[in-house]
Amino acid sequence: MASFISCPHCGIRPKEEFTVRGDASVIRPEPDASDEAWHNYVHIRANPRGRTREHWQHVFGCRRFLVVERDTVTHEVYSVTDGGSR
Amino acid sequence: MSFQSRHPLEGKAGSAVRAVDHLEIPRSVAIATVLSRLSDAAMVVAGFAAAGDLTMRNVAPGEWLVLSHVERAVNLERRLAALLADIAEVVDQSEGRVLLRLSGPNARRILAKGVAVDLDPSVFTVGQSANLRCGHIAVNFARSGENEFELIVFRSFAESLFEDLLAMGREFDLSYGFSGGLADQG
Amino acid sequence: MTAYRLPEGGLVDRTTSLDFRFDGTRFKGHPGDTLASALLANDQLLLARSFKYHRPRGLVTAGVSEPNALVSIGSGARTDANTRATVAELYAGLEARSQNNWPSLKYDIGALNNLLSPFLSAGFYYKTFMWPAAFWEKLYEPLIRRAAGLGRAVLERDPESYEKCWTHCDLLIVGSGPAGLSAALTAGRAGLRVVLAEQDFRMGGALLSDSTAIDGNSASVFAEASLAELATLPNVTLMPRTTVFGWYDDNVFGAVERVQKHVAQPIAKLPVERLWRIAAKRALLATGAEERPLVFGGNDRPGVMTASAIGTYANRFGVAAGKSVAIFTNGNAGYRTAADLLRHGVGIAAIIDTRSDAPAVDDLKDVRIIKGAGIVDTMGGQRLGKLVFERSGYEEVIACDAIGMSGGFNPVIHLACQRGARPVWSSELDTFLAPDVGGGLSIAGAAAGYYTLSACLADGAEKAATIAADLGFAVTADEAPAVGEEVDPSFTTLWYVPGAKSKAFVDFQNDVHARDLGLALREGFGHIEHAKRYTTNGMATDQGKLSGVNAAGILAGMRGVSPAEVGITTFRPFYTPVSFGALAGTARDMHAAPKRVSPLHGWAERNGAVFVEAGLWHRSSWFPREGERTWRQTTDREVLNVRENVGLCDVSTLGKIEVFGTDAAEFLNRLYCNAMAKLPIGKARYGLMLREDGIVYDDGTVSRFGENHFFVTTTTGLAAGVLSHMEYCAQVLWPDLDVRFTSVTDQWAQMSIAGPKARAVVQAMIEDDISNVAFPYLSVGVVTLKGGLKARLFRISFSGELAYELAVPAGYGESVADAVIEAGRAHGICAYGLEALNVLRLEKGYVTHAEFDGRVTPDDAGFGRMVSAQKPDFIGKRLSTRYGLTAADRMQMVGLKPAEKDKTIRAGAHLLKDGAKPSTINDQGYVSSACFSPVLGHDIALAFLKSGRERYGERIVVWDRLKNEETMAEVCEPVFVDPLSAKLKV
Amino acid sequence: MTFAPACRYANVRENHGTVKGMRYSAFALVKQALQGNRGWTPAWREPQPKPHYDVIIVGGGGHGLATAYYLAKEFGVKNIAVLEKGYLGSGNVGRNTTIVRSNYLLPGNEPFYEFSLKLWEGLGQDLNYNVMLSQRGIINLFHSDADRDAHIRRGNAMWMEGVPAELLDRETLKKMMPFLNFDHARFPIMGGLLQKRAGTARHDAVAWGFARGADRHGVDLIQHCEVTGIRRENGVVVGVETSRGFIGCGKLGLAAAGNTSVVGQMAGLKLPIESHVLQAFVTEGLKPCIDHVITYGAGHFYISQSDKGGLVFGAEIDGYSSYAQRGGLATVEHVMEEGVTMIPGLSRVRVLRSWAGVMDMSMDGSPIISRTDIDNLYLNCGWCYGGFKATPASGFCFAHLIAKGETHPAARFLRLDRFERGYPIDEHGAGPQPNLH
Repeated sequence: MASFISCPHCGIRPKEEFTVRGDASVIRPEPDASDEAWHNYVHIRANPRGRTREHWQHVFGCRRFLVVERDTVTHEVYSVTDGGSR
Repeated sequence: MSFQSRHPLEGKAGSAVRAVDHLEIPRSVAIATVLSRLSDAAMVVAGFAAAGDLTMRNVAPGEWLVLSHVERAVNLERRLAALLADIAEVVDQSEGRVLLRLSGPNARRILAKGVAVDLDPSVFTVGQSANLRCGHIAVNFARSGENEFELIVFRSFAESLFEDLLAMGREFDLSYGFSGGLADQG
Repeated sequence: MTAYRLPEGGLVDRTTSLDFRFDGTRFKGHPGDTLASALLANDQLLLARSFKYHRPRGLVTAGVSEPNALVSIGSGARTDANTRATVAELYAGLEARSQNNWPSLKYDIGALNNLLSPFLSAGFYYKTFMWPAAFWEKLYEPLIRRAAGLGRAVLERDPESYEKCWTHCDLLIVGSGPAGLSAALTAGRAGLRVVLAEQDFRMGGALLSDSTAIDGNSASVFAEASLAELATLPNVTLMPRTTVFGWYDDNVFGAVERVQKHVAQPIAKLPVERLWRIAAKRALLATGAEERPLVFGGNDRPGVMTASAIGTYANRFGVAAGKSVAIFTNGNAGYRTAADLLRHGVGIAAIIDTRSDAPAVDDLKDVRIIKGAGIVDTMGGQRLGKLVFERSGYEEVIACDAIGMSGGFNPVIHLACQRGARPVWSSELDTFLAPDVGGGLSIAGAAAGYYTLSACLADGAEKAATIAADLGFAVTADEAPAVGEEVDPSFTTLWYVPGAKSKAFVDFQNDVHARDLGLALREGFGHIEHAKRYTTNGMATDQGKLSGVNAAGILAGMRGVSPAEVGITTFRPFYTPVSFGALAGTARDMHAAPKRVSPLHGWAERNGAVFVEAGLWHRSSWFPREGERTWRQTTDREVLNVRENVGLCDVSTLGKIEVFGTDAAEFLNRLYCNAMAKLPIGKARYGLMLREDGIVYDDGTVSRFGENHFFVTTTTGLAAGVLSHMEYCAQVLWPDLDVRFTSVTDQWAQMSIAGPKARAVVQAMIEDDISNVAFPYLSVGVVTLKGGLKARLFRISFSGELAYELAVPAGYGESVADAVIEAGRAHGICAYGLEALNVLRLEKGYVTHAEFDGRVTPDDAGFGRMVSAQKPDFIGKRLSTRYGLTAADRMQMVGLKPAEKDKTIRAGAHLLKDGAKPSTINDQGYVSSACFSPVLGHDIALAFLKSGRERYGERIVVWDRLKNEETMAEVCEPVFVDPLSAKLKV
Repeated sequence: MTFAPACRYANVRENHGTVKGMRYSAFALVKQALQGNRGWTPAWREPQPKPHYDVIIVGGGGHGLATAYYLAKEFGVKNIAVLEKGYLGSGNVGRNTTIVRSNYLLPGNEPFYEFSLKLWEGLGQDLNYNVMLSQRGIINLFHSDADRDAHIRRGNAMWMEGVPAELLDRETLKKMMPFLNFDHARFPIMGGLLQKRAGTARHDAVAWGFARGADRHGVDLIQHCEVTGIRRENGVVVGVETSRGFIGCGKLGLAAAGNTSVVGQMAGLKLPIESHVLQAFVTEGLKPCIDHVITYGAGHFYISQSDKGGLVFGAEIDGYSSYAQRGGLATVEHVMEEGVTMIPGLSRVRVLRSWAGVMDMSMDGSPIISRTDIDNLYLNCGWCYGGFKATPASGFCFAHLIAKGETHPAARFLRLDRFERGYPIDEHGAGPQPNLH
């Protein structure tokens, strides 16, 4: 992982100001979705070798959940966006 | 009955001699959190501007810390609530936050021991503020002058941050002491 | 003057003498010396014993790659073990001791291992010590362990301090030799923020020991002038004694500055070491190159060094490595060392050149030069006396007391290859170079394979200019300094000198010799990583700085392939070893983590509290009074007093969150598993929060102060976690909900006033009517304390008694708490702490995280009916219906009472059916919490028991094998006091 | 002078492909020593892959090699290959902190790890290879009442399985380990839980011992052979595409921890796994000073001293998914902070090297040894940071499953479908968020 994350609200900050919540590509299913959809949402992860999207919260800064798109091999960060602005 | 507010660093005697690098503990600062919908943020900022005399610290989208060094907490809360009625919530944090002011020629070097952001004045400018991490502790951090910085910390962490800052400043014989009058009487 | 100190020359201050000791013997050196140069000057060549064979060892290098000369410096708690004498800056009073020998460095019993070496071949321990099996633990392993390690760690509390710092720059230059200095000049003059880090105490790198002239002066004069100019530039920071040890993502470099490792008495206000995290837009490695040792028979005898080390000792420190020095070389660089020594008046025994076609050298006419030859053995006891060389089948012995090995060069590419980039083989330079690692980091000078001084100076300037231009700085071209006659650095690689008559070492410290590598290959460990792990080559404290490339070359030769195919083992941090202290900084002992202090801390102190760590918080645990000798006595008294009178407990540490918004009710309804939407204004409700997998996450109370204004509390331990979870839900899951919240944990001092007389005490404090009618159970509201202070009052209870939680702005907490105690004095009020709180809640069957341990469902804990079936959605709803989470044989919370009143039940004990044998299959559950109930006069417990709610009345064995206790207990409902909760509602 | 490369080693490669490994004994050692150690034969062959194997194991790390060994030795499977994309033992078995223990809390884990420890105790003899098991004991320190109760619960769970455990009080610990921070600790040490039979083993030797053992039983160990695809016919696995061509198989076992998701995806498996990075460290060699394995209870720090003298210690995972074998400086600092806090005297000890492994973090923090929905495809993954100690039992139970088609009793809870069915084995009670385990 990169040493810094460029928070869209706070600027460039060390990774230690953030905590990671996990895969941002899984979307919480509707309440009446299938059991499998719910199982997949909670337990199954694509875990790609390469580009991935994760939720990181800037806990020491703005406390916003951010979507960090990055590479799991090179640790390069491609983009950081606010996780609430879908 | 009459109740007194006690500063969490009360009892720290202060340095005998004030050094060029100094950590000031203002006794009483009114601080409030202002929360708004993201869509109302611009109106809130306009409201602050209209008030004219408020120090506001941008914390997050739709969230600010508002400071007053002259007003009492209840007054600040009341005034803000009136000013921002219907567009924001105001939460008094005056008792929950502690402000420390570090100044002096070595302030940057002292703070670089705890703060990861680049403190070069061209990068972190006078008047700029941010929530960030100082050592292990979360603070709201602001540059109030070329060589002057303000740190606002959660009350329960105040003693730890204070001790950390003194340790960071030991190399430069950092002095410290309270400023301002006694806290208001509620 | 000491025996081997040259009459003149060098950069040491000969006007001052420094006294120091090695193994108790007093020596003298000068400021500017390293411990190694000073010892060498005093003819103390024997410095250490090797790890495996305890062979006598002296210096091999004059720098960080030193594998042999490891000593302990300092004494007592200030001891630094395994310090390389070659980089230890000499100071007056320095005390050093040799390591890994017994009884003494000179006469070391361990040297017997050397005789046994045929039996101790690489990997021998994997093949033996297995018979008889019992001997391994009793005999073999203790023997192996006793032989472990070199230095001795004192493991006493370190009296020194350490600290950490951040710094930011446009360009970090690592290394202040010719390339680094010229880069710094170029970048500094262009206006970049430059940090120039140098591991040595004196900046200048190879310039300090290079005899080539620059601008007509010595190279060290050029270095001094350059540094003087850099010191005047405000945008340049010079950092001597600073080792950059690691390259991390985003061009963050870890570096350690030895602030006071070179002083006898450190100044208290300064750290001894300082960790720097250097965030650099760009970095330039100007880390130079290591000279390769040659692998030949007897190459470890004290007196055999790299030629460049011998040159450095002479040129920089004014010390002769010997009186009669032989040079063993496969290139031209060795001739320069010979010339330097001659100029210093040191005799050259011979130059032995492995090349038959070595070019003639004019200025060494009087020196015997033997071409096409190789050293096959050395002789001498603890100092070299003779060498044996072989040429065309003939051997000859030459007397000499030092050998300079010059085997070519290996660029120092460690940092560039720490993040996964594999070094690439250069067949042109016969060594490994760093690959292109991207724009953030460039390499200049010898580290990039430019071995001449002029090329290094030019390369440094050029690379810096490119970086400056990239970053948008204008660069003016400076005239390159004029460099005098230079050595052609070319060499003809020789990985291993054939015909060795004794061991030819590759890794000196770990005693890995060439044949070990052959054995590894023969046994199938020919992959470079296998060979390393099997022979331990490159695993010593120098991490293969000298041995890595040679091992690759030797293996390549043995396998009949190019070193490119063999590769080299992985470089990882740290470039050189870094102390725990430097990396830990100030975060140690009581400052290991921040301490959180309750606003009522001072009040608790005044009331005699004993405090306990609860996460980061310090909480009051019990309040002993005179005559009470144990915590139990105190706690029993506090509990009974709450049950009979009234008590005051600090609950300020609970997480407190203010929630606003038109959708606040809906938000909380989705957040908690029980219904929250219809909570009336002015009321509080217990709330249970699940994780998405249906397991209980946290519990707390939800209070409603307005249509769109709620106030929720969390447990102390999960305050931060719950806030984050709420933020996740609000920002990510349901961004369309109009809800906002902020933590006010620190804003409020909160005290629980509990007991039958609580109302009387609280009423005495406040203006508002809090009669049971006006303010019934679970009421909340804003009240006014007498005198006018606004406060919040919650009629909630964690004790089962009539209770109020009074919240006042934090600063007023102590003052108000004092007043409560005063007001309660007539009612017999006492302060009570966490211990009593725990007993009170257990008696009532209330749960904490001892019960909610992250594996428990609401139904397990008896809250099944609280989970809303009506709500379409809440966090955890869907997965809580999984088969395994609803199975009938799940462990359910029950109460336990000992069958005999005086028997103890302890938390952590497990449960067994009466008569059942202990086994994992027979395990029926466990005790989650237990205490002595002063009300009931016996122990009580909460436990989780398989199908527990069907088993009330059953007698069960409480099995605590750790304490060797078995107690018969009765399973009961998990409520011991006031099962109908009558006391809450009066 | 010319340098003739390796003429004296020329015999090395001649019959590398066929020669049968020799037995190690004291006699062999003496004999070889007297003959200049020239007669040692390769520890394993370097065979060419055959077109078809009855069982292929993907992954030549500890677990894959152990699986092959037990398949051949215990379950009589004859025609086995292990495919390794790098060199044998190049994964996490070569970069861990070498701790071996069976001090678990939950019934899903404790019997399995105890089975593993029992296998460890006879492993050197069984393999005829000294894996240097050192049963020096592990002590888990605790720092609060709640922490103590949790350790008592765990200790009693161990005893339920017949595994001895001891509760040590502060005074006992003070005598045993005076170097711990008893006087100025932010989180004071209250006591510890001791498992005497726990300890360490020489990690590389474990890989090599299993490799050599498997080879002696006829297993083909094929290095530098990367699996690039899994071929199915009619839904059934029939073989693997590799960097060295297609290799057919009857059954396919995946033991590619760290890369499980990548390999699993070749067969369309959707897995409850995230790959995380875990760092570990070693100091310069020191004379023996720490006798036990010690874990810090107020953080995540564990330390022991290797037989060579280096203090080997480690951390918690960096916390984000990564396939890069490197971690961040902040974690490094945090580990050292905890180390110095636990043992103040470490302050002046110097750390030599840090490294990082890629961990298969499962959603409940416990491993998976399981059949899959795809016929002939078996899965061994999710070891989190506990894989090393599990090596023998993992191999044994996986071999049992592959050979017999049924789960070994010790691994009966480690099923892949436990998440859907609601039977997580959540040792830390952290829920389905891998970075919290």
